[in-house]
Amino acid sequence: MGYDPANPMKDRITDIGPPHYEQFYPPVIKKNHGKWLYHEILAPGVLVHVSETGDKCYTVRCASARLISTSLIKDMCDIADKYCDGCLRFTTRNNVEFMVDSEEKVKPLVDACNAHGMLPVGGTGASVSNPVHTQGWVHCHTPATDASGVVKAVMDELFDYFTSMTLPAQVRVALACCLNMCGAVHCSDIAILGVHRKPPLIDNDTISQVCELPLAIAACPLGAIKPAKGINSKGEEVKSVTVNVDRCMFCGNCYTMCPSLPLADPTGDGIAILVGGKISNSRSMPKFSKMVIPFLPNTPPRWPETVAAVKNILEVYAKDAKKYERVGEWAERIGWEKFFEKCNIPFSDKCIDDYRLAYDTWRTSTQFKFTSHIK
Amino acid sequence: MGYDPANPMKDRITDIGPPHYEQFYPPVIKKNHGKWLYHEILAPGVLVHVSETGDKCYTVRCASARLISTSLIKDMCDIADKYCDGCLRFTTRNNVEFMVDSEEKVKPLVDACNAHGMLPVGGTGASVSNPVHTQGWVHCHTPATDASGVVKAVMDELFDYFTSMTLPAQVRVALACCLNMCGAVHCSDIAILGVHRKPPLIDNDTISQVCELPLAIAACPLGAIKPAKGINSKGEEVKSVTVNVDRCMFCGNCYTMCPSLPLADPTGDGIAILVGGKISNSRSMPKFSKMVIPFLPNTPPRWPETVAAVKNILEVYAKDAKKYERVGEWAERIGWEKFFEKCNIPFSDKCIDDYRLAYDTWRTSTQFKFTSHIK
Amino acid sequence: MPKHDTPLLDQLESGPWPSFVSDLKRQAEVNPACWDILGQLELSFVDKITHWKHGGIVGVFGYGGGIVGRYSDVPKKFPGVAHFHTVRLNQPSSKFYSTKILRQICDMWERRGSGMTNMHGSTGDLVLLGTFTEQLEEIFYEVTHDIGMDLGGSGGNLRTPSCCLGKARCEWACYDTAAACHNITNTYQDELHRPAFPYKFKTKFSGCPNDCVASIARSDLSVIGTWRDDIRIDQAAVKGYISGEFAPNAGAHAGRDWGKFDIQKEVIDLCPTGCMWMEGGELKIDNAECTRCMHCLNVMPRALRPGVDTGASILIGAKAPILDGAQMSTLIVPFIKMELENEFAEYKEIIEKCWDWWMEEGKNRERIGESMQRVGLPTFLKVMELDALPQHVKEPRSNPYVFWKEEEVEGGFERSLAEFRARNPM
Amino acid sequence: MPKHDTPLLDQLESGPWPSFVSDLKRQAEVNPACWDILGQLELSFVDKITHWKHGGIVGVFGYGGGIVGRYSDVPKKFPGVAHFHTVRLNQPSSKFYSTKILRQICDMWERRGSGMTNMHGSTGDLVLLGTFTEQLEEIFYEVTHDIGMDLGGSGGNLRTPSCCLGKARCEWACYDTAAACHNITNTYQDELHRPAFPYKFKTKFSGCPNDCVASIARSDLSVIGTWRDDIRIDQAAVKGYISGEFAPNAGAHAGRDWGKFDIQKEVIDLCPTGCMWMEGGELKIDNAECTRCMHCLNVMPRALRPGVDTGASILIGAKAPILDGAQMSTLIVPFIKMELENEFAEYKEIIEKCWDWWMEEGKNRERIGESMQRVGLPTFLKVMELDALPQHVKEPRSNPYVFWKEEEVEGGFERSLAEFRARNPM
Ligand code: SRM
Ligand code: SRM
Ligand code: SRM
Ligand code: SRM
Ligand code: SF4
Ligand code: SF4
Ligand code: SF4
Ligand code: SF4
Ligand code: SF4
Ligand code: SF4
Ligand code: SF4
Ligand code: SF4
Repeated sequence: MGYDPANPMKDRITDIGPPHYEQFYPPVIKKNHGKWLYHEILAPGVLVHVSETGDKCYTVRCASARLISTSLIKDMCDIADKYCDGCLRFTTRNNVEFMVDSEEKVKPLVDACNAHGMLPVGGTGASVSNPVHTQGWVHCHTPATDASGVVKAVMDELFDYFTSMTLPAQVRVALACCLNMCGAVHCSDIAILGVHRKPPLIDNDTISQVCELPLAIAACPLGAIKPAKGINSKGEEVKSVTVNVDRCMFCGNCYTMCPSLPLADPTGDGIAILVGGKISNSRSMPKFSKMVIPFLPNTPPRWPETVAAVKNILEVYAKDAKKYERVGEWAERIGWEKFFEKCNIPFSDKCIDDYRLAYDTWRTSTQFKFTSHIK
Repeated sequence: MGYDPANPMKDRITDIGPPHYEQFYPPVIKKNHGKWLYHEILAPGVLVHVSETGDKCYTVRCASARLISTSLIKDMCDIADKYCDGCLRFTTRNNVEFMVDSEEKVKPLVDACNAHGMLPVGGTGASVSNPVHTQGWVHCHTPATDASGVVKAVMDELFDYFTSMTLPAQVRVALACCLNMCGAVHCSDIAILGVHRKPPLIDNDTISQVCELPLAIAACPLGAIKPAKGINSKGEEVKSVTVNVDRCMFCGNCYTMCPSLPLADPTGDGIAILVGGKISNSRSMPKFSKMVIPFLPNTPPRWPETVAAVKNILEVYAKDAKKYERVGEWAERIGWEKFFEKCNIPFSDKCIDDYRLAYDTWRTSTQFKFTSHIK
Repeated sequence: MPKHDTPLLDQLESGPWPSFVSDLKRQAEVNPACWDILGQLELSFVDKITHWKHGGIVGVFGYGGGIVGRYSDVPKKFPGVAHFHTVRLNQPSSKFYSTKILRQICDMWERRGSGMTNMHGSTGDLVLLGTFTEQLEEIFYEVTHDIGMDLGGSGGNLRTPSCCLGKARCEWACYDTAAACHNITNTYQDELHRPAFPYKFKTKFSGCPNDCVASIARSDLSVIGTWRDDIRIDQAAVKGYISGEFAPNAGAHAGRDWGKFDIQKEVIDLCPTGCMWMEGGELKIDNAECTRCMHCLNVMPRALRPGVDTGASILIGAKAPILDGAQMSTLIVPFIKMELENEFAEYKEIIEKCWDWWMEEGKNRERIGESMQRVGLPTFLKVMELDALPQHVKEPRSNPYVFWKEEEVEGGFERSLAEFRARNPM
Repeated sequence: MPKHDTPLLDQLESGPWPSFVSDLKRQAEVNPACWDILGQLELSFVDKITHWKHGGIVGVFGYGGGIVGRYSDVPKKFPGVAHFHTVRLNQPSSKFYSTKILRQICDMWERRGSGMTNMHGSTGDLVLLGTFTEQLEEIFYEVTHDIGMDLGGSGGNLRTPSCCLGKARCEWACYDTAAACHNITNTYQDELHRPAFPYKFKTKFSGCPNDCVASIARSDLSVIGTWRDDIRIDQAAVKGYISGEFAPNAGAHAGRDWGKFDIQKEVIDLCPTGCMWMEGGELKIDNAECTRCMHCLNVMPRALRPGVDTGASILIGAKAPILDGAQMSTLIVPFIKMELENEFAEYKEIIEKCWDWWMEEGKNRERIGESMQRVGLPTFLKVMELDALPQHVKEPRSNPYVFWKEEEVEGGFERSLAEFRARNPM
């Protein structure tokens, strides 16, 4: 009975894969699978999907911090048991969704969510839905900032945009705590990115033991790392590397390959803001996010500079953009020079691409708008 | 009197620069310099510019082969003396322009041009003006095709588009006889480009004498050329190079640096067609031409394949594009897949970029049109 | 374990957004290790730096992934998180759950882990956050035997596939994303559990070009639903939108007064191809010009529906910026059928071709998108045995640098110097 | 020299476009060398290959350029073109001529050259095509003494500048392109005649964004007229266009019936910034949003004119594809004044800054645009002592790879391992 360390292979089960999804479908979903005709958003966070059978599926969407406890999951289960035949789901943006099959079941369900206190209803339509984010200081070894803390601070401030649908279009906010960008930062309307700004510190006390030096050297996309002798704290000469700091772009790939080359630093690390990315193919093709603020300091617990920067961009956009226009579509229509002017963001040369495909971003035209930037 | 070889420095004059332009202005131009209010195209090749003084300048534009004789220039002078107070000019596209200051002087001038036989009137407005072109076999050492011959063959066929204004917009045709692209090929509505397709032939009989091998090696952008021993026709071993033919893209830069590395070849050389470039900033930003036909053979004296390809593209465009739409603007509006379909041009993988900025041209979207290309 | 002072974190208990700090404190009553999570995180807030050590290779017997090892660099202070390994459980398609299975997972995790989770990880796994090495086999045993789940991916292998809602609850699904995700995940259990690839490989299934699982940005092989016939139009419903009977965009903009719905401004003028117009009170679409961007369907879901000849477009190569900059997936196969009937055979032929080539040609830690860039798109298409199509690119090349192959050039590359010089003396 | 059979070339004597073959035959009566031009060209038509040898360095004393040496590889067959050097004469601004000077040039060229020319070369020179080495000094003497002209550029130097018509005959000229071209050409005679640069350097002057001298595509330093105040509108003339009194686009489309002029469709909807609208029968422009693309002025020249605070935008770096692919010039200085009064001082400061840096940093045969790409735009802007502006780019960077400088980062790059490990033990 149970796992036997003495005999690990005993009736071992492997490669069964995920459980079959269908067993988890609420009855109304199972019955109307593939038969849906249209949907409507009845209120922020409340959707109805109408089937050709005439059946309806009402969905109530609630925010979650994503970093959640089993106790909170059990609370969700209690609600699902009470109102939703014991079924629930999570969205691709980490919201939780409760589904019922008739209108009168909606209000009690919504009330229960609101009553809970940790399950605000919203995130549909022209709103700011749940930010896709990452581990940060809660679990990862390479972060340049925290994840859950920054998201909490930002969403406390943007909360009304989660529970309403007043924006020109959906605004996808994402955070990644380092350039690895686990998640959606590279294609989000507003992205918060943890960035390092100091080259790797070379730990000569450990590097020759814990690192495959050739791998560390090969890891650098810019060839900034070269083999060299180093002196450890005992004063002994050891096989090590040097980093050409002028060629370093702080990507952190060397640290990923070699624990003795940490980049993280309390003052060097912080946050960059990127905007204008999108994923959907609706109207315009998918777009990458563009860097508009290269650095803001790490200021726990509430990162006021980052919160203010995100809110400012969101609200200038909300005022200025046309209906259906995503942040990136708006910026391209008015021109990026106007984006910086309207958002009152000083333009930094750091925002000018100087990497591999840079030339394609240079302005090879006389078409430009005169803005406050031009003295 | 005159140049004295015995004494070359005798009253030598240098660095006087070009003669002052003003002395060549027709009176009406001189008088109304900077005072022009507007212009009108009265007929193909006939313009009037109206000044705030009320004066008018009538311009008659005639084609020229650009490769022209002093006798023909003197004919132009005769016309200018007779009708234009001895003034004339050439345009940036190598047309010749005669100017008069009153309407009644226009018809006799036009008649004189037509009577001459080598001075067809046209090239204004929504026309095909004079193709910008280069030297070809008449004067250059690196051509992959001829220039004047191809242009003559193409323009004989497009002549009516020079003498009329029936196109959706101006169509700029250009030719360059090799990848050096002396001229406008990289930004023209329809471009004819001479291309080599065979790697340099290594002349071991001369290379060690006439070439700076290190320069030849350095000339290759792809590092395809490496130092190596070679055997000359006498069977002797000489300092030479090898070419990694798989890395060669036939740019010809090695030949520019080293006469012993010729690329030119009767069957290897030919013509590529590029389209959709523009220079003006009108409406859309300037655009590069895009390669749509990677190769057509050299078929003197009249290059029928090239003539047909150019005419086909021009006429499909003329039928399908909207008023004011340049070729590139049209292709982008309908989508390049539709361009190939409508022009009935088979799509070649050669038209897919695989050089330095290639990724930016890949289609990173589900937005596409179904065309005959998709089986 | 003792409670630590967390004055900084405590400030994150206020405010309307759900507080992970309050949640952690509550869970600490069940799993005291949470006090140490809070304690170490507080220390990171003070130091402005992570306190997790680099890497750590741990796992369960016979699997090369599914567990991410993690150790504290201050274990004495925070013994409860001295080990803090992540367990990635492969989520069910579209992340539907019964309360029964969730409760089983929770009970197990309270006994054997920190009690903290990510619902879900960015790739899509159900992430169990924080346990000790000695628990890993126990967890694996219980998960597979009692809960009926399995581990997800990590390392150089097929990562846990994921999908959007699809036909379960969306009218636009052009194929059954959940079925595809489930079938394919199970077909490739070995590729998922036993790293044999140069680097990670992700695949995500979206039912339509809205791409609700972000596959075009976040998967090496993106499967995005589309159709090749005509958009279905219900003209009566069109009138319903025009008259104001139906809310545009299904009410997605209800929070602000945007004025009366204007089909010209809000639909026809925003169509990227300009292929729509009104005629005699009816909405017309020139479907041959439509790029199926979804905008008009999004705005008028009751009036417009995808065609009936549905399938998916295959795009390849998305990834985050490390190392050459981020890539989105590139259109490689414009249209395939995605059917459970044939076990998604067309898809599997494509993914296996990718893997065969990439395992041969891909460099260590090179994503397939990077390999594609290195060899060039034309070469990759040859590998995939596909004809080059204008649909593969946004525009043709603007540089003239074509790499002709010897067999493509009349007479080949070999030339006689003697002949050349006979004609063209030096 | 004997006449050669030219059956292939003869086929180019028919057809409506002016025939250079007929022209050559006619000139052969004056300059028999033309028979050899025809003969060798016929041979190239037969062989499908050039018969000119590579290069050949010839020139006139004291100049490093202006002559392009050329020798036949079949001189015995065609002695008349055994030497066939090109002489580049620096054309006058905007290529206006008196018949007097043209006749002088022709007479000289019939005596001392082939009698064949290019009116003009792609860079802008008046190109005299084909003469012998021994003639070069004679030609130079006559040109400078009797004709009052000078040689243009070739080699690694300032190439012959050129310009559009400008104020001479165009209502849109925002500065005096002819004056600028002339003044600047004369100021830099030494840079033009004595190669001291890593590679060629071209500058071209267009009076407005229509760019009739193609400067954005074909010059290392492009000067393109623009304005920074408001477009001047004559509302009466606007009505004239609407009523059909005036032909749109000055009649440029008169050859086809495009239907009645529609200001909405033909002007307002084609404005790239959408900054125009009709209001009470009047055309309105939000000039702050206008990017001065010229379209509306082009279509309604009688109604719309550039503002009165005019000058030029400076763009840098255009070139043909060798080696990294073609480049267009990049906007570097959004607006400068271009005035003869101060001898175009602002322009000269810019071009000299470019040269000083490029002569230092530029590699052999590296155009300044390539140098810019190599060092990156931000670095180039520092060199030019310019603030980075959003106008310099179409869009901000999408990759996160910022090269921070040590002085920009609090605490600099030097860190103490001991301190680090005290906080974060290994
Ligand atoms: C539930 C979810 C799918 C899932 O399997 O979990 C989902 C569900 C729906 N999406 Fe989505 N989308 C979901 C993530 C996404 C994503 C992915 C992401 O955000 O990471 C995208 C791409 C985002 C982007 O473009 O950057 C996405 C882009 C869309 C769009 C395109 C919007 C646009 O104009 O660009 C639509 C169409 C619309 O909203 O009109 C759409 C429409 C819908 C519809 C209306 C589809 C339907 O008929 O039911 C669903 C309700 C929309 C709503 O919430 O207002 N969904 N949708 C995801 C909810 C996330 C959340 O909790 O907020
Ligand atoms: C004479 C010339 C300037 C010169 O100094 O020689 C000239 C003269 C005029 N150009 Fe030009 N352009 C001249 C070369 C160019 C070039 C350069 C080139 O072709 O290499 C361009 C850029 C071409 C491109 O964009 O690829 C050029 C793009 C324009 C445009 C923009 C058209 C567009 O919509 O893109 C206009 C505006 C228009 O035509 O409405 C324009 C307008 C004009 C006007 C109407 C300006 C005026 O008010 O007088 C002149 C008569 C136009 C006509 O010919 O119909 N001119 N024009 C050149 C005549 C060349 C020829 O013989 O055909
Ligand atoms: C847990 C998770 C973030 C999260 O909070 O959800 C995660 C966490 C890590 N990712 Fe990730 N990635 C996670 C989804 C992603 C995604 C998003 C996605 O899959 O949709 C991406 C961007 C898409 C992509 O794959 O490019 C992503 C791009 C990376 C990269 C950059 C890869 C690249 O080619 O650019 C790295 C670096 C690496 O692989 O060495 C990385 C590396 C890592 C490592 C293993 C750190 C490292 O240097 O080895 C992180 C472990 C953190 C920890 O200790 O828990 N992670 N990573 C996500 C996986 C959970 C799950 O299985 O569901
Ligand atoms: C004569 C002319 C073509 C014509 O028929 O008009 C010409 C002819 C030559 N060009 Fe050019 N270029 C001529 C204008 C151009 C232009 C157009 C322009 O200046 O507006 C360009 C494109 C713009 C540019 O500069 O990039 C041009 C780009 C080149 C290049 C490529 C340079 C590059 O950086 O990509 C080369 C190759 C080289 O420099 O080695 C080149 C090289 C040459 C050489 C010297 C051949 C060589 O390999 O050295 C040609 C001599 C041909 C001959 O024997 O007569 N020529 N060349 C043009 C000069 C006449 C004049 O002075 O007015
Ligand atoms: S983004 Fe970076 S720091 Fe954050 S979880 Fe991913 S790898 Fe770790
Ligand atoms: S951080 Fe990146 S760029 Fe810097 S040394 Fe490491 S690998 Fe190279
Ligand atoms: S394009 Fe090439 S072949 Fe033609 S003139 Fe220029 S350099 Fe010579
Ligand atoms: S032609 Fe170009 S690519 Fe080929 S060897 Fe010569 S320089 Fe290299
Ligand atoms: S991707 Fe399409 S099918 Fe899937 S949930 Fe989103 S809208 Fe529906
Ligand atoms: S799907 Fe997009 S492209 Fe097709 S008709 Fe609708 S809006 Fe136009
Ligand atoms: S560039 Fe502008 S100013 Fe110069 S001729 Fe052309 S239209 Fe006139
Ligand atoms: S110049 Fe161009 S941008 Fe400005 S108003 Fe006219 S059309 Fe619009």
